[in-house]
Parts: sequence; C-alpha cells; structure tokens
Amino acid sequence: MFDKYLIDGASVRNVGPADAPTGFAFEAKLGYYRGLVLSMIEELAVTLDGTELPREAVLFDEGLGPISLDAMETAYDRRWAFGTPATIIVNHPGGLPAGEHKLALRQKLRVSYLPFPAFNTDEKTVKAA
Amino acid sequence: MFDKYLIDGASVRNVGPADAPTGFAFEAKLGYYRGLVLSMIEELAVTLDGTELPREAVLFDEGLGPISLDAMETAYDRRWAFGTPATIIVNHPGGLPAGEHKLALRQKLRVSYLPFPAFNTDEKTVKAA
Amino acid sequence: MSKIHRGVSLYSFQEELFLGRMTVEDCIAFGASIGAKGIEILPEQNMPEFPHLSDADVARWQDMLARHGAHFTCYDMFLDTKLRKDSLMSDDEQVESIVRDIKLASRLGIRNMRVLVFVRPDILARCVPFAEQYDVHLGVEVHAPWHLEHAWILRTIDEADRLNTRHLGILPDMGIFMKHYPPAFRARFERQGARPEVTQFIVDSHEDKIMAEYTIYEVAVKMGGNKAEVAMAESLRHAPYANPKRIGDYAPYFRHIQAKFYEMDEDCTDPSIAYDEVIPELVKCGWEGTLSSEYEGNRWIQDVHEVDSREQVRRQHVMFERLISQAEAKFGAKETV
Amino acid sequence: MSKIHRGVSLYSFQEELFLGRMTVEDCIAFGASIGAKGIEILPEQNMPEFPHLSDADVARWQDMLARHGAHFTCYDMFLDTKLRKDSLMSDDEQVESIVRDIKLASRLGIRNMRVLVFVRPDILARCVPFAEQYDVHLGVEVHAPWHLEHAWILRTIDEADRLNTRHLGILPDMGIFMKHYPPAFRARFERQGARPEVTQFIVDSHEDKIMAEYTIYEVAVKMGGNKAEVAMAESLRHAPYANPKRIGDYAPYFRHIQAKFYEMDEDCTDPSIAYDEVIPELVKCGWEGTLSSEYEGNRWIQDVHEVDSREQVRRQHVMFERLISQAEAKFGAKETV
Ligand SMILES: [Mn+2]
Ligand SMILES: [Mn+2]
Repeated sequence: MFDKYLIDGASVRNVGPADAPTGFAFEAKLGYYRGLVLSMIEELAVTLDGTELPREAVLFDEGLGPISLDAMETAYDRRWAFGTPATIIVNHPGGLPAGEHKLALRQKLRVSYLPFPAFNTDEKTVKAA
Repeated sequence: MFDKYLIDGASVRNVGPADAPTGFAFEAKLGYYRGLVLSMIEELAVTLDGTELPREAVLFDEGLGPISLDAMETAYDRRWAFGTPATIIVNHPGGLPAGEHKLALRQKLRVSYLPFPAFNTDEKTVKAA
Repeated sequence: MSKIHRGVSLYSFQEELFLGRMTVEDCIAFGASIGAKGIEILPEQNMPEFPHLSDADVARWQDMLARHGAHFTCYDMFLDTKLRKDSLMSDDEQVESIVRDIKLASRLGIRNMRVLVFVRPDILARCVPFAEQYDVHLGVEVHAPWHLEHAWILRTIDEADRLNTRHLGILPDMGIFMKHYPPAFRARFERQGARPEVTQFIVDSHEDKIMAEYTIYEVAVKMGGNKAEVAMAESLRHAPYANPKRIGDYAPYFRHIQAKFYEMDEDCTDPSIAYDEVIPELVKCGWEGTLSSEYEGNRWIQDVHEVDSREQVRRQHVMFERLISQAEAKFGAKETV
Repeated sequence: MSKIHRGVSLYSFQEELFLGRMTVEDCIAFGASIGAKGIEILPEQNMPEFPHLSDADVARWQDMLARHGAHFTCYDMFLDTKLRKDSLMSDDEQVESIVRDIKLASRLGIRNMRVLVFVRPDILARCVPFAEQYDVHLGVEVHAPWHLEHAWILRTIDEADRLNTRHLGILPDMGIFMKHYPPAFRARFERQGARPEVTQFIVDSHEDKIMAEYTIYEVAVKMGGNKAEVAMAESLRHAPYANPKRIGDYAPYFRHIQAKFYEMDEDCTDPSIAYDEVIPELVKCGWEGTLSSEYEGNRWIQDVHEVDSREQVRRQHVMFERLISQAEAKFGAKETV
C-alpha cells in the first residue's frame, strides 16, 4: 500500500571513515498502515545493483540503537512506528562507489491476521551523498 | 463418480479375422449421472499397457453404428444414455496379444455448467476373450 | 396431514441404476414403500428416449407411478449451452431448450422444475410466460457454495418480483446447510493417504467455520500437505454452512427442496447436514412442499463398501418423520388453506 | 437530529499521515469541518506511544478533540497472535492483549472497539466481563469476503446471545456491499497491462454476480490472461455484494460502521459500494450509531495521481447527508428514546 515510499532516496550515505567506508545507510519506512513490534519483521532484504546483500550485513535502528535482524526476532519491546523513518545500516566494505546505483528493499512482515507473510518492495536509483 | 465402473473388463475381445485381428473392442459406460449428446464427449482416450493409442484409431458405437471421435464432435442427434454400455472399437493391427494387459479409458466431457472439462478415468487388467 | 410432503429423487439411486441393479420402477416402489411418494426425476438420466417421449412413453410412466400410489414432484432440467464445441448456444436456443423441458414436464404432469444454478436470470425471465402457461414453477437450484442470500441467487428473486410471477423462484439444495464436515468425506481422503492429524485439523477448521482459503493455505503451504490432504482442504470451498434462519424469508419462492445428504448414521441421524435446524424453520414458516431425498454418498464409499442407497434413503425418511413431528408439536402443524 | 451520526476513521488519511503531509490534528480538524465529528482511531497507527500512553498523552488527545468539537467513536484493535516466530499467543495472552486494549479505550473515553475478524469467538467471550465493566462494545469487523450471515460471524452473534450481553457483537465494514466493481481498481490493472476487453469481461462478470472462481478460470485458463488480468480476476474473491436487506436483522448487534470506500465521483456518488441501498435500510430499522468514513482508495491511484483523501472524504459526507435526509423523508427519522 506504500511500496513506492519505502526508501528515502535522498538519505543514502556511506558510513565509517570517509576514505574507507564500512558500508552505507539509508532511511526507510515500514510499508504498513500501522506500526509493528520488531519481532514481526522477518526480513529487511537489501539488494544493491541486483545482488541481494547478506542478511548478517543488515542492521536496523528506529532510534534505540542498531540491532541485527536475528536480534529483532525477539525484540518484543521495540516498535517501528507508523510513517516513521528508521535507519537501515548495511555493512558493505567500501560503501557505495560513486555514481548511481539501484537500491532495493524488501520487507517481509508476519501479520497475525493474514495466513501468509506480507511483502513490501521498493527500488530506487540512488547516489551516496 | 463412477470411474471404477467405466470399462467392462469381461467384454474385451479382438475384432477382425481371428488369425489377423484388426483391433479390439470393449463395452464401456459414460461416467456421469445422466446421458449426453455425443458432441459433448471431447475425448475417449484409450491407453494400452501405458501407451495412449491414436485418437484416429478409436471408434464409438452406442448402437447406431461406429463413429469416429472427430465425427462425434458434430453428432448432435446421437446420445450416450445413462448407465448404458456402448462399444469402443480400437483399430490396432494384430489386436490384443494373448495374456493380461492394462487397459485404460479416459473420458473428457464438456459439461455446460462447469467452467472446466470433466475427466473420468478407469484402468483394468484385461484379457482378450 | 403435514404440509411437508416426503419424496425422493431418482438421483439418490444413481449407483444401483448405473449398475443395472435397480430399475426406475424399483426406485419408485421403494420410495412409495417408505412413504416417499413424491418422485423427482432427471429425464436425461431416467428416460432413455429423452427428449423424444411418445404419448405411450408418458402413459407408461403415469401407469408405473399409479401402480405404486406415487406421483411426480420435480423435473431436473439441464441446459447444454456448450452443445457445440466452438460456439455457445444463442439466447434464443437457450430459451427454446428450456421451453422444450417445460412442455415435457407439463406432459408428464410435473409442476416443479429444477433449473441449474448457472442459467441466466434474463433467460429465465423470457421463459416465464411459458412457465405460467404450462403451470410449471422454475426453481433455480441453490447449491453449495451458493446460498440463499448470494447475489447471483438474488438476481433471480429480483426477476421474479419484477415480473410479479409465482412461476419463477428458487429450489434449495440442503447441501448449503453443511454444519459438520461429512465423516464419509474424511474417511475417503484418509484411504487416499491423508494423515489423521491433518484431516482432524481440517475437520476442526470446518467446525469452527474458518474461511476455507485460510485452511487450504495452512494445509498446502504450512503443513506441506500431500495430494489427498490438499484435496480435502479444497473440498471446504464447497462445504459452507448457510444460515437456516433465512429459510422463512425465501419460503414464498420455493415449493420443492432437494434434501441432499451424504450419509445417515444407523440411528437415523445425519452427521453433517443440519436438518434438525432446517425442518423446524420450514414448519415454523408454514412452508408447503416436498422434501425430496438426494443421496450423494455413493461416490464417497464405493471404493470400499457396497452402496445401499435404499437403506440410506430409508434412514433419512425416518429422520424426516421424527423431525417433522417434533417441529409440528412445537410450532403447530398449520393447515393448508 | 438524525440517529445516524457521521464520523471518520483516521485510516482514511493514511496516505497523508504516512507521508507526513497531515498531522492527526489536521485530520480531526478536517473531519470536524465537514461535520464528521466522530473520530475513529487506530492507536497502533496514530499513537506513537502505543501501548504505553501516559495520562498526559490521554489528556492531550482529549484537548485536541475538544478544540475541534470532536469526539472519539471507535478504537481499532489489533491482536498480534504471531508476536513470536515459533509459537502462537496462548489463549490467556490473547485475552490479556484485548483487555489491555479495552482499558486503554476506556481511558480514552471510547465505547466501541473494532475487533479483527480473525479473533476467536471463545476468546471474545472471555473478554466480555471486561467489556461490560469498562463499557466498551466489542464489534467483530464484518469485512469482505465475509458477510453478515457468514457462519464464522454468526458464531460471534451466537456467543453474544448465549452470554446475553450488549457488549459483544459485530462492526460491519461496508466493503461487503460492493455492488459494482470499482473503476479505480480496473484502471490500475489496466495501467499494469490488463487489456480493456479482458477488464470489461471481469467487470461484466462482477456486475452479473457470477461466482468469482468461474471468472478466474475463464480469465486465467481460457483467455490466457496475463499477470495483471489474473490478479484483477482474483480480486473478485474479495469483491462480494452482500444483501443490504439483512442490515435490519443484525442492527441490534452493531453500533458503529466502517464506511469503506475506494473512490467518490465528482458528483458525490460512490460508483461501487451500494450506500444508496444501505442507508435506507439503516434509517428504516431505526439504527443509531456512526457512519465512519474509511477511505481505502490511495493504494489504487498513488502510482499516477496525487492522493487527496480530504476531498474524497468530503464527497462521501455530501453523499451521506443526501442519502440520510432522503431516507428520513421517506421512512421518518425515528427519535432516540
Ligand atoms: Mn441438488
Ligand atoms: Mn474496515
């Protein structure tokens, strides 16, 4: 319902030392009409120029500090609020090289009233600021 | 609803000269709870020992004389009555060799109130009488 | 004298008729012997001469019924819109086919016609003048997964209201009131390889009236169901429990009921269809017409049992008598005016 | 003073709220400006502090409503039975979660709760004592493809009757009365590659109320439909037209309505949902409660248009005023006793 709005394309930046970035980060919203406890976010799959990056490389931070996807599985006391950007940090040595890249995000949500998982996807052409 | 009753196993016999049969024949019923005009019988597929015999080799006779499956497509004035055996004649030079064989029949019916075709199948172990 | 009459459709004896173990006269004689004197026929099943019945054929049927003190109640029509491979019947041809059936029903002295649920309401509207002329009620079969309130069915009701006719309406098939999943279905799927824990899950989901698609997803995807298990789950799409309380609202639109059933227990109860709720509703609203047995259990047991359609129908009629008299004791048997 | 009150769910402004183009106060102010003073909230959408609201938070909401002369009507609950990856919430945990919501609703001064349709009737029965104590009506959302008479919904009705409580019932979502296929849906599928002749076939099939599975088969198999065409055909599974005549039968079981809509035309008519049949039924039976706008059209147009939820809601309320006054002129506006 909000797929095209998930990634904030202007927010993409490298992280780590400027001359040796350890990865990149961007702001994203949850593609759902309400907030969710983090334990129900099963996947935040980041794909860069067609290659899906390892699950272990992705960290999430809604403001309470970076957390791995595995740790999110039991983060019952943290919540990704509706319409609120959170930071997605991706460990990717060297960061994003200069120039345009295709950045995609797939969210897989465990929504209790649906028998099957809900998927949201967005892809944007981005540049590291 | 009547699949296991389609082929009359005891009725199988060779046809043509006894020393050079041109094929074989058997009695079968229509697997449906009512009779049908022949035009709605799209397929009477005969399989012998796992090999489906050519459509052109199959003739049908409900009592008004043998008719090919292609001719049945426009036989609007002939009917295969409910629960009534008809003869299925298969051109198969040499007929059925002595001994047991697996004989299968698949009926494909065009039933107007169903969006998809109805299939009936039966397989019996038979011997030419 | 109850306003609810008992009858039987020859559909009920399809196993024995197909196998040549009963004749139509055997069926009629049996029906009459248990008080099910109203006979519903499928001319395309029971009349090899169909559609060309001579007056002698008609007389033969009338004599046969008279011999057993029975009478016709309903004519089950079919409509072969796909008679030709590549072109659907035109509207005119459809009307013509139905009018042929109306006339034949009339010759046979039959005043109710079961119309297949797929027949278009606008086609039926064109047949109404003939239905009125020959005094044959056209009843669209309300068959699961449709129900009395389904928008497709309401189109026929609307058409009947618009035409202000008593000769167009519905003909409910009691399969729409499947309160419990039929044990015979479950047993057959288990013989085909469904695991008891999975069939129990499906039966429980039906009992809880969970949306069928959810159960299918659970069985097919989450449980990794095998072929028989998925087929059983998919059978839920056709196993709805409609609300029996609606019967009174639509009673003016039907005069005949197909009393579908899949199995009767030895104590003459139906483990699946909610006749214990349906019959009180019929009595309460003062409906007059025939409960016509439609046994459809043969296909679920023929792989392991001899089918005994007579015994099944007999048990259903014992149940009918019990439930009708209980309901009449409770609500009063309204006399026909 | 009409017994049918007008309101709006903040769900209606999800596009603007998500994008930060409106605040909740903007939504409330807008609702009040068009006479939709009853505000339905989704705490898990609209209250970032959820579920830990301080008294100051509650006071802030009350002040905000008071500033605009508005009031709360309904609390949309959720139940995260799948909070944990590998084990479903226990029954006790489910009750606990719902009771938490009941208490929070009570603190906010809200007397209606929208219960998700998948919540089990036996769980709700355990919540009834709390609903009574805090005076919050638990209404199971009757959302398409369920309908008022669906056996799953009737289990809740039965439970309410059994417990003889006025605090358990239903909460109908008007999406169940989809009489015509929404033009916005069709247009989106066409933008995704569905051919106009195929979308016309699907629209016609919906208009005729053909069983969805038949149309899906025609489109997917016989027409060789492409991805967008099959997806459009499959959307028919969730596009039923329930019978508005049933509204009166169930009116005692609901006090709030989610007035779902997908688009309003410029002349303030809804091309899809049968409000012109629904509202007369509500007036006729003397129902009292709130028609709460639930605009869900954003997702169907956001790929090509700016979404203007305010204008859509405004048009719906013009329609409500027109239809309510027409119906009251016809049936008389019954006074509240
Ligand atoms: Mn039937
Ligand atoms: Mn809703």
